Amino acid sequence: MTAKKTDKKDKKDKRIGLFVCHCGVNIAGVVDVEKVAETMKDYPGVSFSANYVYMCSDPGQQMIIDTIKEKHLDGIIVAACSPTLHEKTFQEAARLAGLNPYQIEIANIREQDSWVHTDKAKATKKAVKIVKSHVAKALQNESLEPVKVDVNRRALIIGGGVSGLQAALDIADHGYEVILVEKNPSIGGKMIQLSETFPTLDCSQCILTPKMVEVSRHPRIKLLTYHEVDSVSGFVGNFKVKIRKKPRYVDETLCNLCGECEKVCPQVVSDEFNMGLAFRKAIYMPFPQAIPGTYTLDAEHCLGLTPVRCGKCKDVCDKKAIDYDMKETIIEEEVGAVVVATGYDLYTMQAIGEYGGEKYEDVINGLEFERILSASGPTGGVIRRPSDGQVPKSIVFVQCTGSRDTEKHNPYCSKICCMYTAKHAMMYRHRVPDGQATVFYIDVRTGGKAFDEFYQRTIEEDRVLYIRGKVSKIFKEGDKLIVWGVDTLTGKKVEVEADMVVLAMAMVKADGVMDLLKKLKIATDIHGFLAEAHPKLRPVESLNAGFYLAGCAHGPKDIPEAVAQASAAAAKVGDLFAQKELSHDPTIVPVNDELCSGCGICISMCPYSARSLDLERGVAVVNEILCEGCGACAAACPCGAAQQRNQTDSQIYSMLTAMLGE
Amino acid sequence: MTMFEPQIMCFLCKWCTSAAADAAGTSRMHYAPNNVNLRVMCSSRIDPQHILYAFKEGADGVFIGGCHPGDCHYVEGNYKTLRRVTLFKKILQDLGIDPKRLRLEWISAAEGKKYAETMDEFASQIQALGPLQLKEKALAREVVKDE
Amino acid sequence: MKLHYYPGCTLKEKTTALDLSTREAMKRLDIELVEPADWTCCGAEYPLTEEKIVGLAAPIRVLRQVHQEGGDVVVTTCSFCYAVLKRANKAMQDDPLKHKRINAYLRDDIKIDPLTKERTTGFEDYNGEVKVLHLLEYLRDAVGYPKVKSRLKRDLKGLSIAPYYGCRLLRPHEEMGVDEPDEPRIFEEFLGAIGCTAVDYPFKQECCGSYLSVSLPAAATEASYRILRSARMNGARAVAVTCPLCFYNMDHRQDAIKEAFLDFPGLPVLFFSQVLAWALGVDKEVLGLAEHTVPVDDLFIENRAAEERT
Amino acid sequence: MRVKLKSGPEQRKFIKRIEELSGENVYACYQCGRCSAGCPMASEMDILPNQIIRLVQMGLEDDVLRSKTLFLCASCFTCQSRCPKGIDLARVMEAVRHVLDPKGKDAFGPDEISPELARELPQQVLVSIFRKFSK
Repeated sequence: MTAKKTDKKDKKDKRIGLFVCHCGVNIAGVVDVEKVAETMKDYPGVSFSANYVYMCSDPGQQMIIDTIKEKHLDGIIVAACSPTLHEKTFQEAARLAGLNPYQIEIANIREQDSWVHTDKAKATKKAVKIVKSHVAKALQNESLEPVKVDVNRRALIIGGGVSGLQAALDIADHGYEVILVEKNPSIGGKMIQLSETFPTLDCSQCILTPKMVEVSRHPRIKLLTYHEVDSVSGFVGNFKVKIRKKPRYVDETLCNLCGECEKVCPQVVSDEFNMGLAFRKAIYMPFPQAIPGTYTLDAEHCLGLTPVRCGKCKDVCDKKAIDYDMKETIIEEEVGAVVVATGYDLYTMQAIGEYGGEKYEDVINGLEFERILSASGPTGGVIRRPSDGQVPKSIVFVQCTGSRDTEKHNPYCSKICCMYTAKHAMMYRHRVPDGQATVFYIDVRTGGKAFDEFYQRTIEEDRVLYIRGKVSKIFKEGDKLIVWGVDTLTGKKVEVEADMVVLAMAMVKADGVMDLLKKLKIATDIHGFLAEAHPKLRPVESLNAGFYLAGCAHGPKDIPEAVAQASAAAAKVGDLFAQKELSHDPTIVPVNDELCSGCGICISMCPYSARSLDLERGVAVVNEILCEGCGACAAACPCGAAQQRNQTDSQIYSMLTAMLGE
Repeated sequence: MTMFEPQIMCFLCKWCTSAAADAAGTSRMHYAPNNVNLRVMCSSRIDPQHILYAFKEGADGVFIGGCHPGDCHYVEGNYKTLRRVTLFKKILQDLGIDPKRLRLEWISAAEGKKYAETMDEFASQIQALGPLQLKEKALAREVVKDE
Repeated sequence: MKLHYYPGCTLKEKTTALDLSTREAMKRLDIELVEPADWTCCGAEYPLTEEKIVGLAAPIRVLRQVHQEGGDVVVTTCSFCYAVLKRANKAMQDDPLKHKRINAYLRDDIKIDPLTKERTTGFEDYNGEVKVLHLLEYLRDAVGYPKVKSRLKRDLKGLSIAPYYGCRLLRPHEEMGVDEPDEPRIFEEFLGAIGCTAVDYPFKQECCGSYLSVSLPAAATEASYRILRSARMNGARAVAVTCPLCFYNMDHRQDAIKEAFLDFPGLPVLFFSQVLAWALGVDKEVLGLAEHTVPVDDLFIENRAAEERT
Repeated sequence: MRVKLKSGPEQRKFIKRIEELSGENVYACYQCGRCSAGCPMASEMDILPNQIIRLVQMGLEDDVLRSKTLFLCASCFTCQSRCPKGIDLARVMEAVRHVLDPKGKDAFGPDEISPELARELPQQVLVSIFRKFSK
């Protein structure tokens, strides 16, 4: 796995060739290229010096190839344009001549000299300095080979919501094996709880269940529900994963969903799938379309996993699927890439005391309202309020609840609330035509395909009253909820009586997975959402090589965005898996064991967790695959033990001397 | 008497400021030819020792160019640079080298113009400060005597 | 034990009920309240603009006196005094400029010994050493509810009281920090500890109109009405307050409230300290009940449990 | 009538003064109106609290200084406790009162209280109101 260093010659013996390019008149018009070549002829280390009109042309390259062979050059300098243009060209030419590409130096005398200066003498002098510095560097360059490592072409997806499902399907369809881990009894995530989806109002379950079925039947997807990822070790292409299988106490291969167990179970508990608005038994199926189709026994609420205590479910199970003796087990898997799609939570209503979400049953959050709207929900899709089952004649919707609040809550915009609130208000007006829907908002953000039209329709056709102002307080007086707000457009302080209030709670990081993320050492932003490797150019990759991001774990987004990101992450995994082996730039920063004092400063400098302390030997060690070669550690190392390959401190000093020393 | 021509040593990060220097060239923006450039992968590769060494070797001014905060190719290397440079300016002061001789700027790949203007501006600033005096250089030499 | 206590000007002149009941109650908890020597009015308002910081001189002078007398805690009952002293004290800790300027003002303060008439000057800087606590805070954090419970002499079971926080006790939360500004519990817990039922109602931290009582009486009347009405609707037999101005607005103003809002039948207003003293067995004669406009005698009945049953 | 907004340093002068006095960043306000929604006195005001900030942002000094609102703020800090941007509006109100003409008439002075009332009122309220509303 280490870089192979060949032909390590002492710098005194090295033979360097210099090729100065005219670039037509681009360089030669300002820089006296002949003088540069002439001056450098006798410079220490330079064995050959020439100039030519276009070095990048075929004859120019041929000249390089021939000269390397003829003069037995160990390194070359091409004084020409910026290395971003032709570094690869000349490296390839050198390679053809049998020279290691890391022995090529490009001296930029065009963009950073001839094109920006007019004084010929000064520009020529500067060109000489530039060339000298590269000679100084080249004398100490090592021949390097890219670091190579094999790739295990299997992907782990953490999270079985819509993002995880999409990523799993895409990667599996690329032809790679996928392990999908979901901690809940069924896949489906938050999306399966939703009623209709904006702006098309198609039913969320109807569009998601086919995907869920496809995942469960895909020959290359190993579906592990009611499992949790315990740890991931290793590095890109070569991860080892430990997965904890939680005991379901029901053998999913035997359960035929007859439902007899549920009927006899004496334990009634709050139903999470319905956001606590309904009840389920301790042995349950989260929802009818759950995948895998099996009952799960919730040990926390079961009277006791022994026939002595209850045992009713076991007695009625014809298939003998119930086994109280199931134990937690750990499964180990090896994968090459990990897609993190761990989703989000809603901000707790408790955090905003003045809205009374914890105190009043009829102050609910958006997801609870989704369940009320859902045809499969606790009210069968009839809008009834939780406290007494009455149909509310007035609903107030409060946007930006806990979002865009830098002071006490979350400073960011949760992005989807504007649209789902419009949808909520519209659905309510459709189902309760004489009901009054009032929305308090600060700004309405509808930047999506057909979003604004939907929002306009909510107001114009469904006659929802939008009031621009933030609600200060919600309290109960008698049977009514009183909402204190303001209309900043008219400057009126307003009070609205409501039968029910729906709070568009902020989307926040999923608390349940934070420990896992910490263990995986996946970088998060200050809000606990996953951090991308680059905000513009690498939006679906984690900073940690081999980890990819999908869905709301990365930040608030709507369904199409989550799906798009999942597909993008899958494509990136495909990129990785398409490589025969991983190769990595070898100009990294290794550790010189003899100099390293084990102080650990370099470890704190590394943004990629590529460095760690070998406690036994008391020295820092580097994972060459993870190191990106920024050199921050090299600058910080107090002992000089961390030296960047082909940009060592010694090389930098020599370059400085060459450029500045008269 | 000839005008004092300052020598300016520029450390440029590959991703932003060196690209900006190329962009200035592509747009044929002219600036004073007092600088020589050393390209590093990231501004955080620059050790304060390098800066001191440049002064010792005859630089009258040292310039460091990095990516704008938040845009670092290596996540936060530029913040590390900022911390080091801020601290190092204090040390320069103690060494008797005017901290104005060291300048850190964030110049993105798109800001060729800013690069060219900064080069001119810095060159005339250093010109106004005059050459780094031998006495100062001697001090610097003492600090890096074992190099 | 002895405890520094800053009554503030209103308690000495107008609202003696709060002062007397506080002293009596604390005696029952073996605490003797000591006033700092030579105290002045705190200024009632914490200066909110950066240029009017001279208003900090009075409260800091009081706190410095407590510090010089060896006190590390001073308790108050009036919410206004509490807010001013606590915020001024915090400014001495956190704001170097205010610290410097106020100490400069106060350095040449003159102290006259009451006996020898000797004048001293040249004071040391005050750095916010004293801890300013509201009595409710002191009971919760220093005395502890278990001790209060162990001293209870009367059973107040079934007495429903609406705690009224008002503005100054809780806000600004960043500086006062007694309790959550929107879901406070301290007053409820206190009432629970002394055996009452605390009534939950949505107006407990709404403003009573404060000093607008003087410039715009109608506004204070309406604000106070809304609070009293809400407390009543939620089953309170009385509202308990900590602040003399809240008391004034809700008790002394009640005739005006009834006149303006015909649906309102009236509701007694008490000081928290009166309820505490009563629960600890203090005679009702020393609770200052005569100061109330709305009669409260009905609430102070010896055998309350028996009375409630009939 | 169309209001002509001032520009340049002229426009910034008033805001700067208010920010200096109050220590608050007036431009942090994004006009959600939550201060007005919860203000116990808003129904008495001619200009809502959030509008006071808006007028300060726009540099409309005269409109702010003319407003009755300045003398209806009870400094109860309800707005402060709920502002999503952490602005202490009571401080802004006090700062605006501070820049009112120092030679002008007191908004509320001692003459307006009868001796009978003065005897009845708790001391703190007298100290309070004069500190807030008189010069």
